[in-house]
Amino acid sequence: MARAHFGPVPYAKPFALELVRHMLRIRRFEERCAELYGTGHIRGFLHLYIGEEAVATGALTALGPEDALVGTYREHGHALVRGIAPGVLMAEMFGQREGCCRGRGGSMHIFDARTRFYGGNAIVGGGLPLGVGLALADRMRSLARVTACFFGEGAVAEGVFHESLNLAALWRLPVLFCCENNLYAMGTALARSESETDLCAKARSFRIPAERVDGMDVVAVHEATKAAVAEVRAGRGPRFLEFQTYRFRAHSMFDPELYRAKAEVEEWKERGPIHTFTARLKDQGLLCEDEFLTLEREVQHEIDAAVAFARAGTNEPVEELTRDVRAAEGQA
Amino acid sequence: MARAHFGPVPYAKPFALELVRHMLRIRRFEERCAELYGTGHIRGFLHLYIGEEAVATGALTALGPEDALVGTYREHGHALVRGIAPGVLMAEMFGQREGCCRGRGGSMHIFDARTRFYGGNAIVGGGLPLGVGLALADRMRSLARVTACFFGEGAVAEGVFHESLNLAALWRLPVLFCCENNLYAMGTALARSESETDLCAKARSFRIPAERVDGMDVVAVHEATKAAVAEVRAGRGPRFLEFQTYRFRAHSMFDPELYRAKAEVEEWKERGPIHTFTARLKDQGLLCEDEFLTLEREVQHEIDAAVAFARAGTNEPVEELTRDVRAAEGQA
Amino acid sequence: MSTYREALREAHREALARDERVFLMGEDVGRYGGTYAVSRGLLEEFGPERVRDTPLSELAFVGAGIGAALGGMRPIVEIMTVNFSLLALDQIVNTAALLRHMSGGQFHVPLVIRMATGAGRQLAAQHSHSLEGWYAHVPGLKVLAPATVADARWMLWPALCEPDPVILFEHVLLYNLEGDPGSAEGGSDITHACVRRTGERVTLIAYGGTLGKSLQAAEQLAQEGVECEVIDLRVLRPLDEETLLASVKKTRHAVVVDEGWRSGALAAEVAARIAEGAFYELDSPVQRVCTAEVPIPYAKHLEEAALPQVSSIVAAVRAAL
Amino acid sequence: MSTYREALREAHREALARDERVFLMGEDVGRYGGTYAVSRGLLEEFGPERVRDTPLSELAFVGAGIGAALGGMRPIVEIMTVNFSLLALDQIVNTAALLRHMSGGQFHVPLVIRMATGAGRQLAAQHSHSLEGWYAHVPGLKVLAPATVADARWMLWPALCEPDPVILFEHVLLYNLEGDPGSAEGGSDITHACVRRTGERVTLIAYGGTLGKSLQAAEQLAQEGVECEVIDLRVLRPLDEETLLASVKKTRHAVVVDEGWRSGALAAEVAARIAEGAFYELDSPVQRVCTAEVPIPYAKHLEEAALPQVSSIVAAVRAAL
Ligand SMILES: Cc1ncc(C[n+]2csc(CCOP(=O)(O)OP(=O)(O)O)c2C)c(N)n1
Ligand SMILES: Cc1ncc(C[n+]2csc(CCOP(=O)(O)OP(=O)(O)O)c2C)c(N)n1
Ligand SMILES: [Mg+2]
Ligand SMILES: [Mg+2]
Repeated sequence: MARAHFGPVPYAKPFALELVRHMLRIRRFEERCAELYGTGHIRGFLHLYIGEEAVATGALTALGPEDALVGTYREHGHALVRGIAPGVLMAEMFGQREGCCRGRGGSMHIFDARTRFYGGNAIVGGGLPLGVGLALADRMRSLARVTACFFGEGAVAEGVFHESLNLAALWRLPVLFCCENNLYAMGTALARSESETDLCAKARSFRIPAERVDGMDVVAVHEATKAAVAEVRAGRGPRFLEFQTYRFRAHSMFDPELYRAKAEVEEWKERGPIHTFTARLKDQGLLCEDEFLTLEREVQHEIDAAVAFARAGTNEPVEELTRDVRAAEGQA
Repeated sequence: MARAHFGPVPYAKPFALELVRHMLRIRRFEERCAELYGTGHIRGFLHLYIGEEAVATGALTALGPEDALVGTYREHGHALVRGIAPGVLMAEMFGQREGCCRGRGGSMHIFDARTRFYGGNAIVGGGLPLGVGLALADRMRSLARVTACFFGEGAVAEGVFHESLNLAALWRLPVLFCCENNLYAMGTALARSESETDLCAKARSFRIPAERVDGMDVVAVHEATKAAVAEVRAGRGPRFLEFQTYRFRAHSMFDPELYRAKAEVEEWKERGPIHTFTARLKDQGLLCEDEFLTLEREVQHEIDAAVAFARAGTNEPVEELTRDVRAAEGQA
Repeated sequence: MSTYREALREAHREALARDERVFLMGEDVGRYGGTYAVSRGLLEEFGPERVRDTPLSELAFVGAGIGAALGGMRPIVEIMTVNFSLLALDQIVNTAALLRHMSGGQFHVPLVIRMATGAGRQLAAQHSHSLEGWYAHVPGLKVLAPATVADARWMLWPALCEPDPVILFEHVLLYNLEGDPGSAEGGSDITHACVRRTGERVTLIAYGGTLGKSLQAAEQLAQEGVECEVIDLRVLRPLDEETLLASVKKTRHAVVVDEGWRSGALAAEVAARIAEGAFYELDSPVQRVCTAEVPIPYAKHLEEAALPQVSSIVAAVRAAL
Repeated sequence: MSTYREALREAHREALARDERVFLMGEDVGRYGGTYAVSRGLLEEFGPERVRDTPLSELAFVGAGIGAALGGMRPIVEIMTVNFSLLALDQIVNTAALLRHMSGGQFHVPLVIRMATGAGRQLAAQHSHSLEGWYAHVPGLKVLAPATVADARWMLWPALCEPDPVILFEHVLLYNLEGDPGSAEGGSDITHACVRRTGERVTLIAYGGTLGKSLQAAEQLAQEGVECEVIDLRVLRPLDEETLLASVKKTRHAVVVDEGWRSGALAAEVAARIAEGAFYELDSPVQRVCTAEVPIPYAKHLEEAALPQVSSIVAAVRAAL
């Protein structure tokens, strides 16, 4: 387990609090999701991001609104930080017409055109070439935009990883590859799936500059991403970031977690991104307990409102089943 | 273009002459194939190995009869060195029942069970996981056999390369990866297909020991392969060899060669594996002109006989069309 | 009594114990215990060489299974679901299925590939495909679809005894099915379709995930006096045309139920065969009950509306009569 | 007059000149001039950004095409042949075809994928697939099969105007076909099948590589007084059922010709549709002339025996009557 070396938080209070709010919102949103799975309001596969909040939070806050995002099936956190309304997101998980995808997608397929959030992909590695293509389009259209493409360390073994990184590097495309290394792909530990477990070395074998980042430290994530985004935006080709992180919960709601020790999970929880960051802020005098409790309450209200919105949602009429398979006559 | 640094030939005369004979046999066999393509006796795709003879010759003579071989669609040379009779090979190219595959396969699909020659694969990279699987079987069966898996540098961009090398390295399987780097994949030069053109560096990124070898020098090929085979056979996991070579002819019979300069081809021809090797042998007094001419004549006769065998071949009866799709009743 | 899942596990245990050439390989078959818990406990029993976890690399580990089969082993390769098998199709179609023929009979590939298939668990568009029909299109493959606990228990061993590749589809909704595995020591027949219910009025043809719904529909129709003969295809390639035609010639009406999208699903082939082979005996057009031509949506009511249901089967039977 | 190849090239030239969002990407489309020489000269005319050679990585460059389409471009992705498209199927099926639906209509993928298909050039088992029927099974895709020089010339632009993915199949034996491209400024219709020859006695249905053989068979049969109506499907998904049924209801006999393997080829769907929609008008079972259930062998006489031929079409027509 990587050691924590938390330095001082270099941000002004408003931004620091924004980071806390993002992380808390993800945490509380997903805790609620787990409950709602228990009650049957959410179904299908549900992959929680709990424990990994610093990654989406630190990284996405380093992007501009014009940039694009490609995620995985573990993407609630990214969706929230990117600005998809919690209610709309929750309604999607409820399978309702008020959801961002009219209930078509569910937890694994969150999309949002307004924020250039391109999913939500349930095929491991499936988003990688998509990110390359989005970046190719930007390059051909001379737009100084960045595409941030997220994937787990498990995806690194897939052939599509190899093909995609090569294309991006060969064509010097503005993609930022963001590998969320939470050590396990379902039950398979990294060392049982890669002959070379140094993922940055793998990225460098495509001549892509790569950096390992403590994914439990939102500051480290944000700073590394900011620097990488600047490089990518300046046209210096793709960059690769490996965020070392950990998921505190099971892979999905069906996982008996036979493959890891409880003690390992507990050890990582000590480095939980929210409590360590808030502790630092308190140490630095950027946050007091009252402020934190207010924040907690606000987030709680937000989530309550999101759930209420979802509960009040409606079913897409079954007559609409076959809409949006292809464009309707005259539609673009 | 890599420079030639030919050292002295460290072999006794019989083996040295065997190497010449192998290379000459490939050359003359394929020259005849090209003619027979012109006359319509051979059809479909025909990929010539002319110029690359030192690779198959040097490498395959370093394998034992118990070892396995996986090739590509450019595999006549490998088939001949491995010991498939030229007549049976030619009959296959003629599409006749006397061919090694009863005329089912043709030039791109040569197979031979007796010599453990597993093809003959027309999907670029398609043989790589096959080689890994053969090696896995040997490991599980505790057989000290090596699987040599050949592929072009073009295959390196395919996802299956990445997945296969990782599996082989992760499981420390007895595979020898033999990359025939002839600089072009059809019309695509290496630098236009790989962000990292050092293929050994790519192999090393899987923690596979890798070595670059002058593929125009049969001695260098043989020595490097011998050493690598010993490592692999000893159970030290996979090895990767990059043979730098060049094809003197077009990619296939349909290629107008718009993508490379005549001068480049001529330059490489100066390093042709047959004339440079025979020159060295003559210099060292291991070969005289008369011996060479005798050898030429013998090979010529062999090829003539092969063509005669193929010409005398017969058609598989059309009633047999659907045999060998699956085992017949009771067949294994 | 056992579940379909336990029956599969028992079949694996039998095969691993019986033949040392047999091994199981796939993503998370070992330490995780199998995505659908089919292989839970087998790692402990047979060790990591024979219950082999693979990295996420469907194309290579399926190809390695082919190579291992060529090299003298009898691999069972688990692809987590048919959805991910698209990544491995090249090796399955271009190597496994063709090798015996291309090599003029010199080589063959005794490989079993298992995968989960189907929808019904709200897993949405990328996790709900039913592509059995694609595999059933490919010469060189044999394709099985166990729909009962007994078939889950007894199809694996004969599949492993085949000298050529066999694809085995397990519908995701069947794993918890309870039933009597019975006993069939040499393994069950993997050549024929099976009449699961006899009837005179109409032939209902189903497989895998749609068999249960078809039997339910038959039950319901029986209460109205409509006796359906229900055929479980079991073997999707090659199709057991004889059993199909014998039934249809008797009932003169046929309904094919298939979870594939309507256009070009296996049901099209079944319907075409019936229309060819029993043209003069048919009293009405063959009806097809298939999945709507839409990616499977997440929302429960939409997913249900997309898939064949008991009610749509009943309606099709009524339309056929 | 021009060849099918030149017509395709002209169609690309038109598209590249007309819309700067259009670009062509694939293996050896640039410097090599295209495997089938379709794009020869386009690199020189439009430059390497818009006529873009890719490494051998079918999955990623098809996926990149999808991404580029999402990003505002109008890519034409050439997959050398359908045989290699198996490596890219995951992106085509799981992303391109599903994205509009999964995203609730927020995103769509205006992408054209072209590929060569079919057998007949002695390229043997791995290079001779005809998998049009697989693609025609997938909701979200539109599938075209130009079988004439005019369609080669005029289908590309309307395909590029579709907001959703279009797959375009070019049969390898057509590239040298000569014909009149005609003129169709807005591009040709890509919705309907086309009656290529009218006749009263029997309906012959073909597409792509089998159209020519079907027309030859019709010619031969005409000399015996049997007038065939020959329909070119052109659009393989969605099928133009109306045109098919109108013809069959007139002729009361149908023969479907398809280079796919018999079991589960597109012909099965066509036959099933006809048997459903014209059951009471059919005077004999729909005949299917398909490829034998065997990997395509290299030897010429075996390859010919495996594929639909004029003689087998003629025989099927006779059997239908
Ligand atoms: C191609 C493919 N293979 C297998 C799966 C099943 N699966 C879903 S998530 C997962 C693990 C992925 O691990 P990783 O990439 O590390 O992401 P994480 O879940 O840890 O965030 C697997 C095997 C899949 N969805 N897609
Ligand atoms: C998967 C796949 N894509 C494309 C092709 C078409 N193709 C045949 S050979 C070839 C070039 C391969 O180059 P390389 O691997 O360097 O081998 P070489 O021909 O140079 O020996 C291509 C693109 C193919 N056969 N398979
Ligand atoms: Mg992970
Ligand atoms: Mg090459």
